[in-house]
Amino acid sequence: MNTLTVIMIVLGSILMILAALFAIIKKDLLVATIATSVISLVLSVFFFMLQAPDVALTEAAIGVALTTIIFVIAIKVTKRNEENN
Amino acid sequence: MVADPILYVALPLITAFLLPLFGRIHKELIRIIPGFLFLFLVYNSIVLLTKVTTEHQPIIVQIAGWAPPIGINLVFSSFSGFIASIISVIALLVWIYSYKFKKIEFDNALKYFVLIMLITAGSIGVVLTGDLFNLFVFLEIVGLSSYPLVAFYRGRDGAEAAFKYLVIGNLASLFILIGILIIYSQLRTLNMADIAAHIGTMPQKLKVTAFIFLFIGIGIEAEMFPLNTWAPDAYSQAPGPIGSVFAGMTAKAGIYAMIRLLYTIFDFSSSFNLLLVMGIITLVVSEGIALRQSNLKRMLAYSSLGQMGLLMIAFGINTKAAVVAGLFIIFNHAVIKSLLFLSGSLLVYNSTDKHIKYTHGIAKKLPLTSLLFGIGAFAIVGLPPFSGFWGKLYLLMATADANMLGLIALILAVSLVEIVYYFRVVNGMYFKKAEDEIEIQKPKWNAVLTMVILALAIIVVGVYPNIIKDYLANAADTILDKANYIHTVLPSLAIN
Amino acid sequence: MKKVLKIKKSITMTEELMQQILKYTLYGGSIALILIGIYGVLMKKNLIKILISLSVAESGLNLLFISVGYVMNGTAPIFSPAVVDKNVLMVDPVPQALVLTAIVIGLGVTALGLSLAIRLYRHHNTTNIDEIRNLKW
Amino acid sequence: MKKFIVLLLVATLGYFMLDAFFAIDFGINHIKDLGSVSAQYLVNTKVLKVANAVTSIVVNFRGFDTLGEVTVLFLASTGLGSVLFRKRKVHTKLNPRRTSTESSKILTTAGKILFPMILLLGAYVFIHGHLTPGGGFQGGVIIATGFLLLLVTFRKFAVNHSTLTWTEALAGATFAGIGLFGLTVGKNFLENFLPTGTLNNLWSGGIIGIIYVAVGFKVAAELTGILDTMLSITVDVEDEESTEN
Repeated sequence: MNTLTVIMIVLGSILMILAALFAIIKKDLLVATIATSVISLVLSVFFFMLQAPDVALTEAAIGVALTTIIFVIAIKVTKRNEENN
Repeated sequence: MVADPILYVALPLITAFLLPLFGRIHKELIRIIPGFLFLFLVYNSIVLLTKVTTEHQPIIVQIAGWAPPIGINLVFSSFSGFIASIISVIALLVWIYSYKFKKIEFDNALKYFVLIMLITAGSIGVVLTGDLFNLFVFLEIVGLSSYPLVAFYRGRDGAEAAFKYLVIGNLASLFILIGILIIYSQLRTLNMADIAAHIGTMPQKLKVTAFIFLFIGIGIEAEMFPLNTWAPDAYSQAPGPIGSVFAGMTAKAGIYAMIRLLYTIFDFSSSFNLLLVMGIITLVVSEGIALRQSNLKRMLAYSSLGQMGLLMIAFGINTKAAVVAGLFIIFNHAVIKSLLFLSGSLLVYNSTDKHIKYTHGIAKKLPLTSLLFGIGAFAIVGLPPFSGFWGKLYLLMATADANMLGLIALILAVSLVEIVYYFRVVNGMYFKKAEDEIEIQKPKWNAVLTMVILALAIIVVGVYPNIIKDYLANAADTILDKANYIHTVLPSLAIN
Repeated sequence: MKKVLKIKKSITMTEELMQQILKYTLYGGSIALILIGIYGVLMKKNLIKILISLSVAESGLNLLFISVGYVMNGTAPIFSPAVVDKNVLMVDPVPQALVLTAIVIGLGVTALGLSLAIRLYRHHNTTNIDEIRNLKW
Repeated sequence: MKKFIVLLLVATLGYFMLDAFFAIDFGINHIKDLGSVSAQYLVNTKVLKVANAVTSIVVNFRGFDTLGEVTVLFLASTGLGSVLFRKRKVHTKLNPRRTSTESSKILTTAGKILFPMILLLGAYVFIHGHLTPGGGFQGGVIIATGFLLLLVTFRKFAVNHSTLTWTEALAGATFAGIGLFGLTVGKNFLENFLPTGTLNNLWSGGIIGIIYVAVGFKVAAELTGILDTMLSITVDVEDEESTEN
């Protein structure tokens, strides 16, 4: 663990929280889905830095790719925008 | 033939995986093979229960051959074995009841039986496992097989109820995982006995936080108020037999996990009072709502939640007599509620909104089903010749022993409420004239067989309560004796 | 690259400082994710948005697990030929195995939830729970 | 009003969680004590001749969890089919995806080249699960993404459901069956009964490698099934209403 890694983790955390807020606030579901995949991407890098390569691989394959894909398919057959009432 | 606790989980899983292939060989196999499986599970229960009662020693299974703190273990004690046996018997009865589902075609029948097998395996897994994370995995199996079952029929609000259940169930698993993580961060172990032995070394703050998270998470599964809003929808939207699956299996798994949490894992004395208070609230609120229901299935669902409240009260009192009463109520709830759900769903079979008015005057058209529903109703209220009476009597006696006189009055008052709404239905069935003409569904022989078996069990246990009471006293000892549990699972551990 | 090395040399942190910074960033960040997710689940009206919030909360929980299992300066728990005979410090492998399980279970739940959302959309032509609400929520 | 209550609830939850977790030490070496469970795992991983400790935990020490995990995926795919379709064949015919035009030349060529490579990568990941990071789950997911590539690129490509069912059933039964076979030779469920070989060799770890390959096949088949089911959803098909009991 060196200084550079620590700085990257701090910056990554900020990015991750911003992406999470973005995912909750944005009305466009497709954008929200992409934001969750950004969270997964950051997490995947984190897991690698925290010496968990197995989990990093799983998160990259499942969190970044598959979950995003099934969300996109579901949004495609339903509505793209979250409507207000 | 062999009998082993591991077969409770391993066999349903392997059968469920292979069932699609059996379906390709012959279509009828998908109905028959689950029956053989459940029959074997009942046989397994009988053999293992006899073994446990004669040897007075729980059976410990070490999975993958590693001794408990390292590997996952299963514990078949007279307590967990009792609940596992109830679950397998209910599974067999549900199979008999749904064997002749003519309305659903091959593809759906296949999925239905796969889901029933896996929900059985999951519930028994929750009950038998000795590992906290493994408990979470089995709770997820129970959850993921319940959601499609709730949404099994179209044209109703099944999908909505299932979605609601999924979201709440997922929050529950989130809370359980946070609790597990806090415990793991301090004790670095996941085995329940190991945790129980070392829980005293945890800092008080972390212990309380972990307990709260686990209590909320498992409270959702055990249908505790106010976390049980999913339950009435799930019960009333699911196909008829699934109501008895929920009452007889998943609710039992939930209350089992709650008992383990309070009696084995944690060592707070105030946690029992918390459970007692939650139980009282659950009981009063659920029975109050049940009184106002016009939908028969929802009424049964709320009444079932009330029974769960009664169970929480019994286990919250925390004396031996109360625990015995609680175990008796577990038995009653599984058997009587199954009978009520099965016969009740036949009474309102063809109506869309399941309104109680459709049961008016139905006793003339469906005499046997009405009689069986009546037996169930009298039993759950707690009238003498049936088993429900003894459950309530033991609970009242235990309450009196614990000097909680207010609680006695409360339980009696709630029983009065139960009498009112059940008698309203039974009275309508026998003495009111039918308002709307609605097509009557005659029960098939297999449905009748299931219900008659359940009714016989209610009457036999009601007349001779001692046939299970001695056994339950034995099981209550295993719940209360925490040191013995730790010692049997971890013989090498020195208990301080 | 040279510049990076220069920065690295100019701000070298002590071990304790790094440990503290990592602790508060990782624990705080993942708890923030969990809270944002739970807030979304409770507040949002859109079926798919609720599932998105759940997956955000799950991601936070996974990070929390791995953080708890981390050991400063430990290596990945793999006995590759290079480290097999040496006595190296390794991170805790158990949380990693648990997270592996949790991620896969999360995928299953998400897929099932989305299929329910799609079916509700087909019945009611909306994904807003206020407009679906036949049952009492 | 609701927003206020929810915010209050989340804030309380946040307070409790932060309070608890900031009291937990970060990064200290808790595996020092040889008696601790994690230390035992690391020691016994070497005994099993498995290089990757996570794999040995996932497949052997806590293999029961993994069996449950595979079941969860199986349930997800079964549940998806049960929730979404009543009559699968009717829906497939009406699917607009199958009738639309071919993809561009670039996409199809790239797909043809990439698909075998993705398959190879996935197979490599799950065959070497006990040696390098990765394993059945990761490899299975990679293979499923390969099939996803085919599904979106070649619009006429249809997954053979019969093959999927067979793979799913046999792979799952292999996992549980290996476990049960242990019982017949006098060992425990899921206990290793094969010779363990030498560390860092492809043929090492006894049944662990075999189980992870089975898991890989199962996960790949399950996820391909889920993706195929979700891709063949159509919006405009009406559900038949029924009021069965």
